[in-house]
Amino acid sequence: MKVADLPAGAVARRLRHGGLDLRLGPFIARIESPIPAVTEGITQLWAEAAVVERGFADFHVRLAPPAGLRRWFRPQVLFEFDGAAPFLPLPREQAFAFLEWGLNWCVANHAHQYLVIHAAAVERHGGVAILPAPPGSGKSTLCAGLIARGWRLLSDELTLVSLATGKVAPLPRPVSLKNESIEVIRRFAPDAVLSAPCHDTTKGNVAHMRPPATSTARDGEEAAAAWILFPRFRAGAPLELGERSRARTFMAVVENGFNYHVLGGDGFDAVATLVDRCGCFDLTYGDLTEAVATMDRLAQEQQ
Amino acid sequence: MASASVIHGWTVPPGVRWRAWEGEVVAFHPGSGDTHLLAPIAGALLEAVASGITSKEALLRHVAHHLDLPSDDALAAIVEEALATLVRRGLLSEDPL
Amino acid sequence: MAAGDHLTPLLLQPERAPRLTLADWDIVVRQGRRAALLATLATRLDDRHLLKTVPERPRRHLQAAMAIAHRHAAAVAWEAGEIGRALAFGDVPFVLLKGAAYVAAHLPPAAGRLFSDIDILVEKGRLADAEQALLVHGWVTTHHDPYDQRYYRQWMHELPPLRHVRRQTVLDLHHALLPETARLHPDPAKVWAAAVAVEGGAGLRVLCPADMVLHSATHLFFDGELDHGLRDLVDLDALLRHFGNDPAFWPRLLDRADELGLGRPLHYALRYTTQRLATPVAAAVVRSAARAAPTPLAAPLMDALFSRALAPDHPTCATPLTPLARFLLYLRAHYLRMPLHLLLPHLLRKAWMRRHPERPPARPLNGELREE
Amino acid sequence: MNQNSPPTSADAPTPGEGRRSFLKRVAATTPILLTVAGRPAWATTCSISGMLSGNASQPGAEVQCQGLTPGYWRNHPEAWPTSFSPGTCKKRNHGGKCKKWRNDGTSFADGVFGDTDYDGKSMMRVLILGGNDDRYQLGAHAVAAVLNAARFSVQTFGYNVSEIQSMYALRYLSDPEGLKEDLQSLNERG
Repeated sequence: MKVADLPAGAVARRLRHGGLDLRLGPFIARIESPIPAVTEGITQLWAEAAVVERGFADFHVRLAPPAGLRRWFRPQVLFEFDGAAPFLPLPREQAFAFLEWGLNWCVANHAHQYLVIHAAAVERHGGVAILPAPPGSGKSTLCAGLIARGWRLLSDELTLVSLATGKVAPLPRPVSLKNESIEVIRRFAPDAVLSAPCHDTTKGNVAHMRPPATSTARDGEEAAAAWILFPRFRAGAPLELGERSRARTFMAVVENGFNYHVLGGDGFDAVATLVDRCGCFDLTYGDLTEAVATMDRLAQEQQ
Repeated sequence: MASASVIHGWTVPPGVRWRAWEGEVVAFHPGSGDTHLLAPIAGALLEAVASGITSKEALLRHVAHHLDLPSDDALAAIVEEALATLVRRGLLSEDPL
Repeated sequence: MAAGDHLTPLLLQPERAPRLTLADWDIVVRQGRRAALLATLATRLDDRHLLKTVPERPRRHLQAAMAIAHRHAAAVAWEAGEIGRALAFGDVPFVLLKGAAYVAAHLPPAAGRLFSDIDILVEKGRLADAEQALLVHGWVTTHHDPYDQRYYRQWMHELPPLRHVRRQTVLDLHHALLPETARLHPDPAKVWAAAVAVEGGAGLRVLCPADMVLHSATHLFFDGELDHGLRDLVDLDALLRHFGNDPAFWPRLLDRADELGLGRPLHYALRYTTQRLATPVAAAVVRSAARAAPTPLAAPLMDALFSRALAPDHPTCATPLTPLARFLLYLRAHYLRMPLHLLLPHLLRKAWMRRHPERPPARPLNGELREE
Repeated sequence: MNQNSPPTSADAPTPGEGRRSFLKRVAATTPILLTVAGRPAWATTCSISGMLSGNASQPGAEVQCQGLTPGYWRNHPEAWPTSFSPGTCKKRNHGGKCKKWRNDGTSFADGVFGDTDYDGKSMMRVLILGGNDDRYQLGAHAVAAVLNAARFSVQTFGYNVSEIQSMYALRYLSDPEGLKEDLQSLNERG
């Protein structure tokens, strides 16, 4: 059963009482929250996520108003992981985004069966492109553009490289888009489902794009990495695809590793194997259509 | 100091991982958790020690040959410094022969 | 699902693991994580080849916890070397305490243990040298508030924690096992004199076996705030099982407790490890240590408090009285550290600062503490 | 592992480059080009949340530690604490920024430590040094750390000026790389 299959009101009811158990890629999260924005986000953006029977949950999370007087004049939300609050509260409007970030934190801190990289991962013709990049590099825009043109979304934020298989495990979740990117994607892919932009004091406007149903339906299917590609958006820049040294790619992946430092030698070997099997590139782009076309060509050549 | 007269050899301590691509070497130390990208001479030295070359003279000869450089005092000084750095980072250990 | 401590029975009898349901694991994993004992449990299951009987989903968490513990051990060993290098600069000898000592000396509690800091002991007369040498090597204080600095320096047995600027690791620098104002004050010089070098440990030193046990007991029952009470009890259990293999250890332990005035913590240690973790201790030893037991009036109360506080600090184990028990033990720990006339103003200030972290109390709450 | 990989462009002299100049180039680089520091798994750090592109921050993390980089102090001579002088300007660019400094500011020897390689150079000149003359960027980071210690309170920077000076004096010979990394960590906080 999917979230979309639950009768009206059931999502809110379960979130309020006892929790909603959802399977998100390889993980099961038990989510509790009395906050309507959380219900709304889950109903709209996680419509395709599988609702599972109560059993073992990997992460027990709760989004709730913190205790205290503030709740009356400046409503806030607290993210709890199994009853403990690892973060300071945020303004209530950011409740759903907080759920996304909080779950990312859960994965990065506990899922050490994977090398967890701060990167987007998309797949075409069986080959996965890993796009590690700092915020502002246009990684999410490129990722959204690619999945709007038929690439499968594995993840926008956390690339999971299985230590057991060496393959990338999918964790398809909404793609977060900021400021101008929201308009860029609306124009590029008018059919994409985007949440209403919410204003966030530190980052400007943020909207989430729903992952394609086909990506969510295949969220149990690992795929082999084929490229590590560092995107960089520069307004007006001509497209440039340059090869990158493997050793320096290695260092950059390490730098973007969330749990590399936990995995020790296994982490080193996992990154080395990944770099061995991948084409390593820098991609500078000023136009999304061009960038997507270049990626399509890479995927064609690989086939 | 008396230690100056002691002849040392080098080995790669257990747990240290390293890889080379097109002559560029990356290395990991399990204690510090640090991951390094080595400069060419340091990289060549780590690879050489790992392949069983242990004395300073042999290492100098190896680096000179490997990088096609004259085996002179200038190179010796660079090699010496690179060895000291690798030891300080725990990527090599200094053992009395 | 019945509430209660699911973790301790499994730590005691890992062979029960194959009988657990997914719903049981849902609780065990959380309790284990909260008690900082998930990797310890995983190690015990692994030692008995039982890990593979655990269903895949919870098993991943057990394995992840082991991965973390492995890294902790490697990092702590390295950090101990860095501390040694820094202190060698100032020629300051030091002794590793608690977890770092277990790792350095390859003692059983090291298996699966997690760390949040490293504790070391130096002689009080060398404290300033140690601080200077560490500062030069990048360890900076974490408590910049002058009140905190004064409080630690005047009353505590350790400096405010130091954090390394680059590696972000935390170091607790002790000059005694307990504060000088504490009810119990084992002579640091005696403890220092009995410390031993670690075999093959590159000059690292740790407390002698009896002192190691007594320090662990003292920390748990007379100093700690018990958030990891069960973990500390599991440490004690592992130490006692290990050192206790040598029959000569037990009389030495009892004598040493007398000598250092640590009979009461030893009594608690033996009482609760045997009761809760079935630690094999001869009845005569338990009886002998019990001479230092609290009065018959106080004993049942202490049992009631500790039985709650020594369960994992997780909602699934909490009884209605657990918060009260933890609070009373928190007060007790502070009360044992310093006399009431010093303690009350300090606790008031702490409570105030928790509510108003940005605003120290406008007026001193008590003049006494502000004296230099 | 490919122990016997043949020498390639990365570690051989480039065509037309003499052995001497290659050696010089190699000598100007440090043995380690780049390090990703291990974050000990038990260290208290909140970087994980920062990297997760969320706004969430962890409670009790980081006091408001602060430091300014060598680049900052190079470009903001007006911000130097009064006890140290950047010196006077010899040549300005069009924007009025100083391009070349006279060697008449507080000397490195006076401001940081007396017995070093930077003999005679002013603190500002050491900040500007690069490559072969300040290989680990140790001098630049030492100058920045001294200026930071003078500018910020001990509560904020963690060190006062004399502590930075003794940190430098005690370690610049035995552990230049480690010293530079510690100073760099101090200067790059905030």
